[in-house]
This record gives sequence, structure tokens and C-alpha cells, in this order.
Amino acid sequence: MTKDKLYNYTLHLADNALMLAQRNSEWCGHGPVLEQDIAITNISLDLIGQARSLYQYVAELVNNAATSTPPAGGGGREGAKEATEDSLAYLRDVREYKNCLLVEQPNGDWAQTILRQFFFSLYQYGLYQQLLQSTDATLAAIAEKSLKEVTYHVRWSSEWVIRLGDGTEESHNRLENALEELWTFTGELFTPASYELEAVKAGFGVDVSALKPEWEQKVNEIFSEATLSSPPAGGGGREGAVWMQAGGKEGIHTEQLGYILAELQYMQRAYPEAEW
Amino acid sequence: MTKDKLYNYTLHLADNALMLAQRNSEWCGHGPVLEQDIAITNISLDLIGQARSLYQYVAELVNNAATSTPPAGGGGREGAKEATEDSLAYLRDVREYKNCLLVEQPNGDWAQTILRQFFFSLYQYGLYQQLLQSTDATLAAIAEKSLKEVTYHVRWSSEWVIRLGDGTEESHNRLENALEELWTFTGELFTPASYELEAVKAGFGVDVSALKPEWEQKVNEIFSEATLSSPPAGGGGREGAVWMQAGGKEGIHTEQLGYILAELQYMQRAYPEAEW
Amino acid sequence: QELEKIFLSKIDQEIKIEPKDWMPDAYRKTLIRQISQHAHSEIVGMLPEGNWIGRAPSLKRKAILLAKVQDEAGHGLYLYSATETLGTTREQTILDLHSGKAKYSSIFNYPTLTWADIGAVGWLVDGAAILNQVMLCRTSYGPYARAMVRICKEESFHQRQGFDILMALSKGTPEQRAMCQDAINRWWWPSLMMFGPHDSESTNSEQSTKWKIKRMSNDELRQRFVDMIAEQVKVLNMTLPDLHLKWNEQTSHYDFGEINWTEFWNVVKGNGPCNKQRLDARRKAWDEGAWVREAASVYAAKRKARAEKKEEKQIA
Amino acid sequence: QELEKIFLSKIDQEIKIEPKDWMPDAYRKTLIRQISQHAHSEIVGMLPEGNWIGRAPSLKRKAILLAKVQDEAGHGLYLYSATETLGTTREQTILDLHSGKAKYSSIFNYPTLTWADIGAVGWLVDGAAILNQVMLCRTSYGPYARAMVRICKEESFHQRQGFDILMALSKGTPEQRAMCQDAINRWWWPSLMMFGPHDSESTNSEQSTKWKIKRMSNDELRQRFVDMIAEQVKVLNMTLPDLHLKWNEQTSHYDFGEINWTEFWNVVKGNGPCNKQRLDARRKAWDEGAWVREAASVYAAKRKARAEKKEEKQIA
Repeated sequence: MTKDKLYNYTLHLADNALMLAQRNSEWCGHGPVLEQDIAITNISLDLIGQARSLYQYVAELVNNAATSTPPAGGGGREGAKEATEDSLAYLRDVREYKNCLLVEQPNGDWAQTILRQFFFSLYQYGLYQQLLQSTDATLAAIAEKSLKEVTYHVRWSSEWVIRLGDGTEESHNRLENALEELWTFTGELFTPASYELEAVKAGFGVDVSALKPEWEQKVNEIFSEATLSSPPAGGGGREGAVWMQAGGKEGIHTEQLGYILAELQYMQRAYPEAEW
Repeated sequence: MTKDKLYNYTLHLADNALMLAQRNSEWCGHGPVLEQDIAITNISLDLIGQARSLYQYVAELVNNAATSTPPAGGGGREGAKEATEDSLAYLRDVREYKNCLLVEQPNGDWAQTILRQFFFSLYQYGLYQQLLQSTDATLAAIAEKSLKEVTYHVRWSSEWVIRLGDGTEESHNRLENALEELWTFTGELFTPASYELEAVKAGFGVDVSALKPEWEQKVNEIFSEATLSSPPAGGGGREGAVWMQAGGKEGIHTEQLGYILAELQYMQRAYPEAEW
Repeated sequence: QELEKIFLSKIDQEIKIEPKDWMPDAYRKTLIRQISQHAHSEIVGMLPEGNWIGRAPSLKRKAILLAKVQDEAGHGLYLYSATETLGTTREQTILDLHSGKAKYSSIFNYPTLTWADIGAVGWLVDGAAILNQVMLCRTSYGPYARAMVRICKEESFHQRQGFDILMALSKGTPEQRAMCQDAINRWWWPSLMMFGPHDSESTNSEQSTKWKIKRMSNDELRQRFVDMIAEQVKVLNMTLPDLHLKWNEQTSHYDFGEINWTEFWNVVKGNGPCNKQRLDARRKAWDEGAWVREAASVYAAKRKARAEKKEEKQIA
Repeated sequence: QELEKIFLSKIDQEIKIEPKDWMPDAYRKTLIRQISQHAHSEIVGMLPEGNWIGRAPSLKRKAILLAKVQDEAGHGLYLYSATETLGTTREQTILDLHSGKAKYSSIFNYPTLTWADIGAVGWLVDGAAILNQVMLCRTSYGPYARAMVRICKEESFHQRQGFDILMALSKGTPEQRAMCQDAINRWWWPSLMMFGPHDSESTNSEQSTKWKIKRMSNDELRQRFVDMIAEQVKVLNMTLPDLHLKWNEQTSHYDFGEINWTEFWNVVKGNGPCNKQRLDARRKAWDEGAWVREAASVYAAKRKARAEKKEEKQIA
């Protein structure tokens, strides 16, 4: 039972990292400056690394639990072989992915990519810091290893938010547009899914709702330095508040994800018997 | 042996129709005017219809030849079930598709879509007219049925070429850009692939090189009415001539096709056991 | 007053109101609002289904889906024409959509996530739409009623196609069956919402009923829908996601649970999962098509001018 | 004349020429042309491989490929810096690429059609590049030689990774083996062309050799490549698509068939399958990045101005 919770929780963390890595990697070879092409690719590589560690852990959980019935979306084909990082990453359909909506959004222009990274990295930073205390040693270890990377991601993306916000009129406007595009997807980060609630109860997971105040404070800080208007109050029915989309963590995605998967999974789907 | 030639030849015709149908269908719901959204979708539907008739015929050939070894790219999975229109349309990889490069090119703007359609429909018109004389009764019948549709496609796309060419300065320029983008892919239409040569010899296929003069004349006619500059002389090493790309008919495609396939094939690849 | 009397007596006698007839301003406005909303729903409705054209799992399904979405474009055309008989232009009507002034059916603000959604949309969404449209075939405004007759014919065909998709899934692999049930679960409640608020909450209904624009209430139509679907779902060997759904011997209808009206109003207000995406897509198509429309009209003018010149010459 | 003597004597003594040293104009020009062409090759070379990042068949392969393409961006940086030591700017160098004035290696004008192409590019294309680069580690211009030393280390790693991809395919399913052979067939001849025309046809070679920019001839390098690959291909249990390929006991080298020089010159002239696509992609990235570069420089200037103001205040 704990295994199941752990399975969903870890998969969620892995899917987040994979999808953002996939999106960022679309920039590789197409960045606005060579140095930044390298930087965004670096972030992509870090995220793939995180995803791999997490998927490997899930695969281990699945394979060890082989006696009990495997949880839905085990990522194995019929008559299942062992789960692997790749079966988990490549062989589920859209409803089984548990990433938040933010990371599957299109790259848009550089401003949108930057802002998406900033929002997500800042969230991941708070998350991994808390995850250091996880009762699950593997998760804590992954968090520790990742935290160094994420610290850099936060710094890099913050600097770019400031640079664009306080740069030219055009870059400022583009960043404001990106904000309008993306803000609605930030609420989900701090609204726990069922398995996150269970994970907190069980002691190995992080209470994401508690991460929000610090996240908001940091966002406001950077936005103010970037001469951006404060993001609108999020959530709920409050007058003038922006509605917050949700669903991704429970597998209800935007229509974007299907297209990501078509590309991501092509080889694994087309050559089911192959090893690479 | 004749079966093999017939197989490749027919598959080539089918792939042409399918890929252009797939491309055109991307406009559905996104066209510049409602009436034209409907029109381009109509063309897409006609082409899917043609592709289906042709694939069905290929499937028949493959299944009847079950005693002899099936030709490469039979589209069946390992331990193959019977070939069907869908196994042929969906289960080959990029090197096995025999469509010309022109039809896999991206839609671009409306001018590019129009010009691609004009070049292709005009080619198809000449082709199907000759195919009426095919010694293969099925191919002749498919040609006859399709010819009515293609006649309309030629008229519709010609009218649009004229309208854009002789419309505004912007539409004129966009059409010229489309010409620069696409002209290089027209030479392949009239350069027979190995299986086309064999098909001509065997009596069931059309000598595409013989279609060229009439095609060029009609293009020049419409271009002149559209106040467009004549397309440059095609092919070969001639000074000032545009180089003509080729390879698609032999399975050497542009990098575009891989992405088309990822989307087109997703469901069939992800659910290999399913019927729809 | 005389005119209004004639108008009302026509309504009474079930004589259709025609474009050239006198009609009250409020009647005209109500119709423009309703028909254009209906037209926009057809056009925006192309998007969620269009999302699966490229990935349809067989050539046959692809052709059927493509033809269906094309039909919706056609329905849009009929309906835009009907609004034009009331003195607006298609362009103005479309701009009202893009500015957010005009609405469209909220159902299209949900995403189509799997192929099964295409089946569920056909079966449930078109199914709900048809009930409304069948009623509208007898609506009091002539052009609207006639457009509806044409639309209804095609629409019932669409519903069967949707059901057919789900039927194939329900007989398929375990994954396909799960996909089918999941789509039904996600589309059921939003389909019920398509009939609008409860009669008691519905602001426009009373007057519309008097004018015989509407001929059945939201709740009546909704009940009819539930009764129909609750039976059909058995054929699929699937269930509807409502614990309160139960045949009621007394009323000879199905009882069913309460709709989440907060969600309903929220999506209407623009906060559905895809509101922004849908409007952005429509605006993009419109804006990127501007040069095409302009070229076409400039060319048409040129042609006309040339033809007139030629004619003059011939006369001279 | 005195200066030229010093310069030549340095070359003679294998002392590196450094940016501040006097050098003949033609030497400088040759270097700018060659190094920038080399830089462009790294950058354009990101595109064919980048085409498979999204579709890499496993997470591990995806990470390796991504890191590899990133390395190429890094190599581009080193080399653009090296050209800057010769008195050009990175921007000017890049604009010359976009205008078609500067060239890049023609090999990148071929499409990557299957995953096996990623293996073949690594093994054959990087393999050919390395032979050239190893030679250039001893080139006479200091910054270029030092950039090459760094690049060579990474590049040989890339070649092994490419070979490793093909190795996995060669041990895989029949489809994978076919994919592997097909990729080798398509990339073999273009790789041989990477060494440039025959020595007898090579216009720039002689002077470059005197100046010790080049230290081996095109044909020598090509022969070395053939000898290496002809052995390695056996490990893969694959073949090279050349009927004339044969070990020659007398020369202790492999004989091989004649290159299709018409194709070679044609692709150089811009008519390869992807010339337009590659340049369009680079121009697009550059143009769409213009506002980003501008914002960054405006911000940097603002920051600097603020810092100076602050400093002034503190001093005052």
C-alpha cells in the first residue's frame, strides 16, 4: 500500500522532470545566443538525469512488488517484462502521465521558456529542500543530488527574468505576455494531488501547499527587480483573481501532451522488441 | 515478379495521396475563410479515398502472394497478420514510404498550400488520364474514379493561384516565396523511379517523364494569368537552373516525414493489438 | 402595435416569421444572440475534434472524422447566413466571438485527451445538441428553423458515428475498454450542463418560450437526454459516473444527481481548461487569414472592373 | 620583409604564431576562412543530430545525444573565439554564414532519416572530422591549435558513442540491423567527401601546407580514414557500399572506388538535400533571437550605468 503511494508520488516527480526536459531540449540548436543554447540544454540534461533516477526507483518498486498486483499504468506491455526507466518514460498513454500542466506547455518565445523555467525551478527548489527530510532514503538522496542543479536553474532563470523585464520595451512586453500565458498553470504546483496528500501522511512526501508563501515571495521579489507588475492573486473564486487550472497531476492534461508523446515515444512504440 | 512491381508502384501512388491528405487536413478548423476550410478538407477527403482504394489493392496483392516471400516493407508486424489498408498506411517506417518529397512539405501559409496542391493536382491529372489505359484493370478503375475529383482540385487550386498572384502585393509576394520553396520538389514528379520504369515496361504504369511538357505548359499558362514570373528551368546542370531534389520515391525523404509519421501512426503503434 | 399584433398572431398560428416581416427588436436581438452563439459553437466545436484528425487510428475513422468536422464548418455557414438575414454581417458576428462578447457552448472548452473522447463527443455532445436542435426545427423564425432541419439530418448521423467509435472500443482490448469508460466519465457531466441552468435559474427562457423560439425547457430536454443515454450506455456495457442515476417507476424517468453548477458557471465565465486555447486558435486562424481574404476581395474587384470594361468596349 | 622572415622562421621552428604576432595578410585570411568554416560546421552540425533529440529511443541515448549536440555548440564557441583573435567579430562571422558567403561542411546537408543515422554520423562523420582535427592540433596558429586540442578530446568520445549506437543496432532485431546497414550506406560516400577534393584539384592546399596550417593532404587523410573504417565495420558485421573496397597487400592500404565528384560539387554549390533547410533554420534562430540579444545588451548597459552612478555617489 505504501509502495503504491510511493509509486505514484515518485512517478509524478519523474514526469515533471521529463516533460520539461523534453520541452527545453527543443531549443537545442535553435537558441537565441550560443551560450544560452548551451545553458538551456544543460538544464534539460539535469532534468533528464533527475527523471532517470526517479524512474529507476519506480521501476525498482514495481519489480520488487511483483507479487502484489502492479499498480495501474505500470508502463509494461501485456505479458509484461520487467519495468525499466524506459518502459515507464515511454510506454504510458496520456492519461497515465502525472506531470503538472505547466511543464507540458509549449516553449513559445524565449520569454515564455524562461518564465516557465523560473516558476518551475523555484517550485522544485522548495520541494527538494523539504524532500531532504523524506523518510524515504532514496528520495532524500535524489533530492540532495538534484538540489545543486536546481539552485543553478533558479539563479539562471531569475537573472533572465530580470534581464528581460528590465531590458527593452519589447522584452518587457513579451515577458508580460508570457505571464498571462503561464500564470494560470502555477496554482496546480501547490494544490496537492491525492497521492501527494497520502505521501505527506506517510512521511515521505512534501506538503506542497506549504511551499507557496515562500515561492510567492521570491516571485514578487524577482518581479519587482524585473520591473514587472506583480502577478495577480491566484486561485479560487476571489474577485479579480486569475483562475488556476489543474488536472495534470491526476492525468487530465492539456491537448499539448498528446503531441509531446507522439514524438517522444515514436521509436519505443514502433520497435517494441528492440533494445537501444 | 509483376506482383512486386505492381506492389511498389501502387504503394507509391497511395503514399502520395495519403501524405498530402494528412498535410491538408491540418488546415481543418484553421482555414482563412470558412468556405475554403471546407474546400481544402474536401480535397483531403478525396485524397484519403484514393489512398484507401490503392492500399486496399496493395493489401490484396500482398495477401494473395502469401505463398511467395512478401516484398520488403510489407507493413505487417513480425509473424504478420494479413496486410490491410491500415497496416500499410500506418506500420511502415520512414524509409519504406514512397511518396514524393513535394507532398510531405509543411503547409506553410495558404500560398504555399495552394501552390503545392496546384503542382501536385496538375501532375495527378496527367497521371490518372494516362492510367486509364493501364493494363491493370483495378488501377484503371481507380484512376477513372479519381479523375473527376482531381479535375476539381486542379480547377480550385488554379483559381487560387491566379487570385493570389493577381491579388494584392502581399499575396503576390507570398506566392513567389512559395514558388521558391517548392519548385525544387517538382522535378521528382517527372523522374521515374525504378519501379515506375518497370511499370511502364510491364504496361500497367505511366511514363511520368512524358507528362512533363503538358504540365509545364499549363503551369506557365496559369502563372501568366496570375502575373507570376515563369518558374525557372528545372533540373540538371544547366546554368541558372534550379536544382531539383529527388529521393522520396525511393524512400530518401526530407526530415519532415518522420514527424508526420510520429503523429499519423501514434495510435496504431501504441495499441498494436487493437481494432478501431 | 398593429405590427406587433400581426407578429404575435403569426406566432400563435405557427406561421414562420421571415426576414422581411416586422418583428420586435427584442425578438431580433434574442435570435441574433442565440443563432450566432449556435454558429460559434459549430466553429469552435471543430477544434476539440480536429485535435484528433492527424492521429485517427485508421484511415476509415480518419475520413469519417474529417467529414464530420467539415460538416460542422458547413453548419456554421448555414447559421452565419441565418444571422445575416437578421441584419448583421458574418464578419461582425465573428469579431464578437473573438472579443469575447459572444459566447459558444462551454462543452468545447474541455480537452480531447484520447481517441475515446472523439467517440464520447459524438455520442454525448452531439446527442445533447440534437435534442436541442430537433426542438429548434420548429422554432418560430423561418431561416433558423430551416437551417436546423438541414443540420439535424447530419447531426444524428454524427451521433451514431460517435456511438460506433465507442462500440468498437467497448468490444476491444482491456485498454480500449478503459479508455472508453474514462471518456464517458469525463464527458458525462459537461454534456448535462449543455442544456443550461435549471429552468428556475434561466433568465432568457420565459420570453423565448412565449415567442416559440424555444419550445421545451432546459430541464425537460435534459431529462430526455438522461433517459436516452442511460439506456444506450447499457449497450456499451459501460456506466455513467452518477451514483444517483436510477430508474424511477413513478415518474417513468431516470433520476439523476445534481450538476456541479460552480464548474458550469466557471467555464461559462472563461475559466474552463481550454477557453483561452480555443479562442486563441480561432483568432489566430482569422488573423493569419486576413491577407488571404483581402487578396480574394481585391482580385474579385479587379475582375469585375475588367469585365465591365470589356462590356463597355463591346457596347461601344 | 623582416617581419615575414621572422614569421617564416617561427613556422620553420614549430613555434606557434600568436594573435599579436605579425602575420601575412593571406595567412590571416586563410585562417579566418578556415576557422570560421570550421565553427559554422559545428553549429550547423547541431541540426541533423538535433533532429533526433526528441525521438531518441531511450532516456540514456537522449541524454548522450543532447550532451553531444551541446558539445558541438561549445566547439562552435571556442572556434568563434579563435576567429575573433584574428580581428573579426562573432556577429560578422555568423552573418557571413547566413548570407551564404561562408561555407560549412557539406556533410550536414544530408538528412538524418532514422535513429541509425545518429550512430552513423557519430561514427563516420565525427570519425572523419577527428582525423582532420588531430592534424590541426599541430597547426601553426596558436589559438586554433589549442582550440583543437580541447575539441579533439571530446570528439573522439563522440565517435565512440556513435559506434556504440551502431553496435547496439547490429546486435538487435532484423529491423535494427537493416536500419544500421542502410545508414552506413547513405553516410559512407558523403563522409569520404568530407576530406575535400583530390590533392591535385585542391586549390588552397599547397600554401596552407607551407604555412603548416595543414599538415597532411586531403588524400592522405582520406586514406587513413578508409583504412580505419574498413576495419571497424567488420566489428559491426556490416559492409561499406563500395565494390572496389579491398585490402591491397602492396600498399598496405585499402583500395577504394571513386567518389561521385558531381554530387560533391553540387552539394557544395548549395544543392544538397538540406542546404536550404539548414540555412533557414540558422537564420530563423538568429532573427528570432534578435530581441533577446538586444534586451540582454540594453540591460547590461543599464546595469553598468547604475553601478557607475553608485560608485560616483560613494566617492562623492
